[in-house]
Amino acid sequence: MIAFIIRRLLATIPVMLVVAIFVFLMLRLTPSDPAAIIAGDNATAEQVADIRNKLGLNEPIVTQFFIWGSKILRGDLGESFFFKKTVAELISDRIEPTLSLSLFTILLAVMVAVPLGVLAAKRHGSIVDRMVMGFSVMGFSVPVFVIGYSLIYVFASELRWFPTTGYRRIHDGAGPWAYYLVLPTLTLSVVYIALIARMTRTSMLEVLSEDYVRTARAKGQIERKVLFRHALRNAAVPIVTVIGLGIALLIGGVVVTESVYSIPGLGRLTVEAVLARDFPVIQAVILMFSFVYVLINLLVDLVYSLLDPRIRY
Amino acid sequence: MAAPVLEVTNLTVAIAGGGDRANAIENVSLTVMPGEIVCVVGESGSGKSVTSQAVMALLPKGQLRISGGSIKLEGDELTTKSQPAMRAVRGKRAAMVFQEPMTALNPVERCGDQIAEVLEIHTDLDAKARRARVLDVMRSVHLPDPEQMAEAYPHQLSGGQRQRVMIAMALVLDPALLIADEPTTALDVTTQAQILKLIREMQVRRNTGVLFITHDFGVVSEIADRVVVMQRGRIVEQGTKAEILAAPREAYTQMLIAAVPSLVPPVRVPITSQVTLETIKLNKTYGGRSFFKPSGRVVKAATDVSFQIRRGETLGIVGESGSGKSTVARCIARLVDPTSGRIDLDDVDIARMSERKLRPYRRRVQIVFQDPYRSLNPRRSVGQSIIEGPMNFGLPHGEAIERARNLMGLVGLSPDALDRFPHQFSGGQRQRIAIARALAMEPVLLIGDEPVSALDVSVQAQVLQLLDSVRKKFDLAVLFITHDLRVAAQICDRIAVMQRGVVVETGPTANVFANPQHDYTRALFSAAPGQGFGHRIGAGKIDLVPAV
Amino acid sequence: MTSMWGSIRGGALAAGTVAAMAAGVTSAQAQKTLRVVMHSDLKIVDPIWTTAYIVRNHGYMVYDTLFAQDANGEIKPQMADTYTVSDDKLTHTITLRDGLLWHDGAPVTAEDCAASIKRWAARDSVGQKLMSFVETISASDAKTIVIKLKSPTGLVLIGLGKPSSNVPFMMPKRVAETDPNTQISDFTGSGPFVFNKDLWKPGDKTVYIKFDKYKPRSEPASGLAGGKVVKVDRVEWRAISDQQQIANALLSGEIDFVEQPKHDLIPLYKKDPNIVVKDYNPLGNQYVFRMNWTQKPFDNPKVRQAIFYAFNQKDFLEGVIGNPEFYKECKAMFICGTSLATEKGMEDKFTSNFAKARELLKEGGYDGTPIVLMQSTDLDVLTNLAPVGKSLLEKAGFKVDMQSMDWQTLVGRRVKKDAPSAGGWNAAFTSWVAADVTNPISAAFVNASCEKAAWGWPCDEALEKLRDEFARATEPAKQKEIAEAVQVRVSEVGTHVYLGQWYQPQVHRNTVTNFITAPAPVFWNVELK
Amino acid sequence: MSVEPNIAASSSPLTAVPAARRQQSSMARAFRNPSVLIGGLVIVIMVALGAAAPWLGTINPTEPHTSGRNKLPGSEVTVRDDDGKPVKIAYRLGSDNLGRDVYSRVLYGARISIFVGITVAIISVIAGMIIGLFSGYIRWLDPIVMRIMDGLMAIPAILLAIALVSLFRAGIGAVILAITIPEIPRVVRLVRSVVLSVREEPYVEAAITTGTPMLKLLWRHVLPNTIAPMIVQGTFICASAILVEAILSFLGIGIPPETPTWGNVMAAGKDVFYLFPHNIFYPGVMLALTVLAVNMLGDGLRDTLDPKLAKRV
Repeated sequence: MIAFIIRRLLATIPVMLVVAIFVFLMLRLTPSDPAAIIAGDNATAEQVADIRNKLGLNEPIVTQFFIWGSKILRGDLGESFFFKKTVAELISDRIEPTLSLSLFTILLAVMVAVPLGVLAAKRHGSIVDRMVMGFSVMGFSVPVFVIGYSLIYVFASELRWFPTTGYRRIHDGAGPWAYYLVLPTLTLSVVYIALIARMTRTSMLEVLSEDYVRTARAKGQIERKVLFRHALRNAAVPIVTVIGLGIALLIGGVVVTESVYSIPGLGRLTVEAVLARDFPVIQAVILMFSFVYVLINLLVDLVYSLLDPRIRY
Repeated sequence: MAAPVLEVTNLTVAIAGGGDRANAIENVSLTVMPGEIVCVVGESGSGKSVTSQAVMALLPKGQLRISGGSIKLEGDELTTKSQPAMRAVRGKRAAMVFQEPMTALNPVERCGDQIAEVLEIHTDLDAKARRARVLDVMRSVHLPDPEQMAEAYPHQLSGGQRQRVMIAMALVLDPALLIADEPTTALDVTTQAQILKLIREMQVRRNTGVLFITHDFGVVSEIADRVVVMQRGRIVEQGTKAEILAAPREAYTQMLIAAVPSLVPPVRVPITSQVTLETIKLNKTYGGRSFFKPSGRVVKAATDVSFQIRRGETLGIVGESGSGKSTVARCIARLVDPTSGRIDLDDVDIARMSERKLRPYRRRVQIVFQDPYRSLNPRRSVGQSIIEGPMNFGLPHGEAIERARNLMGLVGLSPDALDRFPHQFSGGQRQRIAIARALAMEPVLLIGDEPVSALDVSVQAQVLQLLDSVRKKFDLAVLFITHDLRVAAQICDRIAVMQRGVVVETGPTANVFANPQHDYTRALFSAAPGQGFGHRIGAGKIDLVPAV
Repeated sequence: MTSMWGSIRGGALAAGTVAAMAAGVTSAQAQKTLRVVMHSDLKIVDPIWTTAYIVRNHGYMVYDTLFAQDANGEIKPQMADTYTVSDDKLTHTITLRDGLLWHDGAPVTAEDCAASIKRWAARDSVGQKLMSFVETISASDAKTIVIKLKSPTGLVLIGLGKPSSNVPFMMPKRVAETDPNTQISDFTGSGPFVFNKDLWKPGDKTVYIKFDKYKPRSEPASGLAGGKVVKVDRVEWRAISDQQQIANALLSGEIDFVEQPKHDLIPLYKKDPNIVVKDYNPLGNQYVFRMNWTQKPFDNPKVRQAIFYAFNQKDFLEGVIGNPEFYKECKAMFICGTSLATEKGMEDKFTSNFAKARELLKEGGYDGTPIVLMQSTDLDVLTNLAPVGKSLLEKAGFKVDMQSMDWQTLVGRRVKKDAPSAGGWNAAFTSWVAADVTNPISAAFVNASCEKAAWGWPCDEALEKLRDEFARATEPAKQKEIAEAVQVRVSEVGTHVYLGQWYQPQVHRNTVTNFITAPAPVFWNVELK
Repeated sequence: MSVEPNIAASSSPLTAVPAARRQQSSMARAFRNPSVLIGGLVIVIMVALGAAAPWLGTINPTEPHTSGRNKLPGSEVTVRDDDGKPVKIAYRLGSDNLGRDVYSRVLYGARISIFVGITVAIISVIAGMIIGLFSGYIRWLDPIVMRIMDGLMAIPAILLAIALVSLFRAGIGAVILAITIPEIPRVVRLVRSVVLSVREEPYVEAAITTGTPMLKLLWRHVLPNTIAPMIVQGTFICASAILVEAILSFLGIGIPPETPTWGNVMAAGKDVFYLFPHNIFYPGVMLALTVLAVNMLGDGLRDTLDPKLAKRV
């Protein structure tokens, strides 16, 4: 197992290398010039050139890449072009809200979606199934921000049950922290409930036609246990896959949700960094998200082996 | 006379929404007495499995439903029982063993727990008592080291062991009726023999009534007390084993029995023509490390395989699953690249040739695959499939069509059928088309990779005869891969027996069958069910019938 | 867990929960915190290095100035105790007040201030002009700053009392000696608030703590001048970018004050009796259309002049601001309501006289090549200018290629002198705080010094000569006369086209009182109930 | 495992129906599926609305009317045309903050949104298909291509899109490119998995032994198997592209705001949502309906064309 983890971690190297090269080239080959932006409104051409020099943007691209790469390898993410802070500081400031929101969302989504999916599969073709599937397609189809605004309109603005915007850090108290996350979590989880419920249903339907489910019935097992003891565990691998995928996809929704609710998380940091052409921040954030994606994949693989004894590493 | 365990009367199962026919089975009546094994035998689509599922009330919901008749288990009517009431019957009074032990066992649960589950459902035993009963029943089905086996997951067991677990699970509560649905079909012949013996033993010891579903007359002759023959959802004929096998009354039964090849090979003249194919120390290993896949385990699929095939000769490679026989065939067809060794085709070594250089030689080796449903591109007409090869080698379209028409006639199909698509043909017809496609290339070597294994026994005989006749007509060298000793006995001039990638014995078919040298060969032959049963192919009872 | 849910449910029942909860948090700390949403997030913290208004506002929190403009537009001493000018008008002497301290406890010295003036002058346009008159700036003792001039100028006070970007903020010498082209990394000031670097979370909030040892002047606060008495413990700038969300937060009491509410939302605010809508910056702002002199077709004065005829101010003001309460058409370049305001040279312009514009285009030889008009899409008060402009330009016979981009891209692109097809540009809109453009020196767009001029690079010797004269003029009447000449010259050569004044009201909850009317939002004197 | 013999012996009468028969009539059956019918119908209506926009009583959707800003639905204003003559404008669905007619913008918006969706779907499917076919078939190419695809997949799609759009000049081309690039690796993986399974099919091996050259082989025997999953995948990509386009516009980094797209109409209206909800409501409904329809179409097609696809998200 340990050997597997080490091997998998090693296997992330080429993936991360591709990510690094791609992101680096993408930033360097675009027409935008951070130096001009940094130099400000009334800067002269010499000032811009000077800043370019200081940022190392005049070096050949390959040199720039290696300088950056070797710093990354030493754990140095560099310093933001704009904020007078290191990238590591910026990220660590922003990580808590994003993590909280993502965690809440995944928890809620799994807790709601898996039972829904099982129910739909059990009542395949019934009105319940149709409703779950209908909700699921709707969940995919309504943009996150429309859901967000609707929720704010109803629950924050009209009913005044929840705050409209903002975020409270957990060390200011778990109560406010959770309270402020209710609406964003609901907003973001709709699409994941849709995704996971749908996958649960599909996977369950497939498993329910398997021979061992027939065997279980042939033993005289009651239907509930057939569903949960035999079917769900076997159906779990694709469900876990989609949850893992969901976590990876979450960041897209997080960007929008954080904008709608003014949550100072990584999603907004990225958008701001992109708008400001803050190369070190963009590179670091994208690299970090990619690494998280790879790690989640690894984690998902490990969970597979817990769920399915046939999978051994 | 004791009361029957199972009494099925005029059972009819309707297919929802119709289909080819309104009912999956119609007016089926049969009985199983205590301590009796009743074999239900029939080809695919005969309704034999539906009968067994109906008894257990396990018919697929919404697709099939009982529309008439009665099923009585120990005098207790089942068709009117609710599902909860049926749950009390299933597993306790009637149990079932399925065909595929890998998929019939829950892959994520330990074997012991799966057996114990039956006890959990139907008894009040505590965990300890359950455990004792589980080990007990596991011991009784001769599972080695039951303590360890109980902790194992299904995938850690061999196919035979898994089927023993299934049987243990079925028998743990001593049901009155055991339904075995093709329980040995997925197993190798040596394992099959052991399982059949086990079922016999358990059944005798516990006086269980067994309803045994099978398509294999060898198995029937081995195990049955009475035989029920089914065709297209109806019972054709039933009687004692002796009556049915020795003196079938109905033409269909007669045909079925006649189509079973004999295990006794006919006498064949040794062939001494020139050597078409010679393999020398052919090796194929799979896996191994690479940069992207650092964990590869090395599997030796074929080791030092050497043999010759002469013009007009059929060499059979027999062996159980995993013996490497298909790997050898695929190496020779260059569908996989051999790891080392020579493949001399008319004295040219094609083993390591690049794809470009190989191209002219491709046409000389053609292959017919096992699965008739997958060996033709479903989106292309039969004609397009046949002419593709010749046209690849420059034959003009018109001539290629002409050749295809001739070949269609030769394989017993109407030349006008060239425009049709594969789905419009039956399995046997598709194998004929596949043979025509191979012949269109004018090969010198024809490889048959289990070409009749997926076919019903009646069709199988026809295809075998066709293969034999084209061998003669075109003076082909034929490499015939099979796991079926009966088929091998009838069609091969010489056979090579493979075990775990190694050829353990080669020789003229008659010699090998009569006087096997290697231990494995002997074990293999003695395991074949129904030793004395069967007929010679081409013994005159069946003719090639143009089927279109 | 139980208590958490309990509190949420309980809160859900009571109206105005959020305010209650927030109040709970603050009262626990027994502090008065003013929660503010500024027009943007604070990312850069060097007010000398950038002209960004948010950084200027940050500067007013953290730093102090030698002089400051009061409510009547007059320059008053702030850190300065006394200010004397020698009879030959060449030696200016400033002494510092007693008891001024840096946030780290060290006393403010004249050396600190001299270094700060030099750094500011290296970046600021007025400062640069001023430095062309200056011989030396030095500290004669710990409290006395001496500025020696080569020739007399009125720019010393105009510069040191400059109310808006760049404001000559005073910094400790060690900070002020930072290269003007590099951002500072030490944020010690002597202003009424201390910048808490640890609590600064770009994208979330910026926190200022009251500086207990600040010595305010004794006179009452007036404009940016007077006593900077801090009456709250803490000011938090919250970063919320979405105007709808800002509105929600203010209405529900999560925040107290909004610097730049969207004009379209003012009716929403006005409906709520707890909200005060008021403009604390009476001069307002001025919209500007800037042409690129270095590229066809705006290298031709006729074509530039055509714009004055094609445009009318109302369409722009109405298109962006909408509510006439918050805009004013004004043909005076140096802002209506100031001493230099005049309509001279502009009488027949801003009338959307398309026929006249077409005629001028023809004379100017415009060949129909589309002009690249840059539109910034992420600044509310600018976004709508370009579509309106495009519509008017097309009616005047221009072909327009409107290219949309975010503000940062626009800022990056507008300094490029390349051909429009190669990543350059022809025209763009922007807005100035009126206080920045009230005279020909500080109005950066009147600078016509070719290469050295601001983006657009107008090049006109006559104009430069006028500006020079203005810098030397010390009499108001003379200054007015020169300013009129400048405006007439601009109407002829077309350095830029100004599009009227608009006002940015602030909104706050009625618990906030005594907010100061000034060209920049400042948070001393504010009381929080 | 020992499954060699008796493939056909898995003996329910229903499974005996040859797989190929289903394939032949699948297109015809697809059009009888209610999801396909309803989804298709809505899409046809949307396309028709977009195409017929000029004849449906619309006015120039980009022309500002500064005196008609932020009008509620049903308002009428009088503006002056180029020659100074008064003209009446009826804002059926209200106007935005530049006095542009929301009704016209929403109808014209259908054009852009659907165009973006379909274009992204076609480009990513075709590009993914070509890469996937060769990657799946040519063994030495596969690991290289897949590492690159893994790297691309690891970058969160929406961040990649945000970065690409804002770094290049904003425009419809950049948006399409930015949405397409993250979709390609997903298509490649799908195609590749189909290729890997199809290349094991005996009829493909038969074609190899009859000497069929690679390109012909891919074209004749492999490619057709990817068509059904690609049509299904294409519809899902189309739906997600329409959503992502709206999200990008919403974040203010999409197609230039002047261009009438549903996302742009919503972005223009999001700040005044409370006072003038029509800005979000009408385009939001149109967007959700369209995406819903495309998703329903995809679901229906998948159920009829490629039931196995449900497993892969």
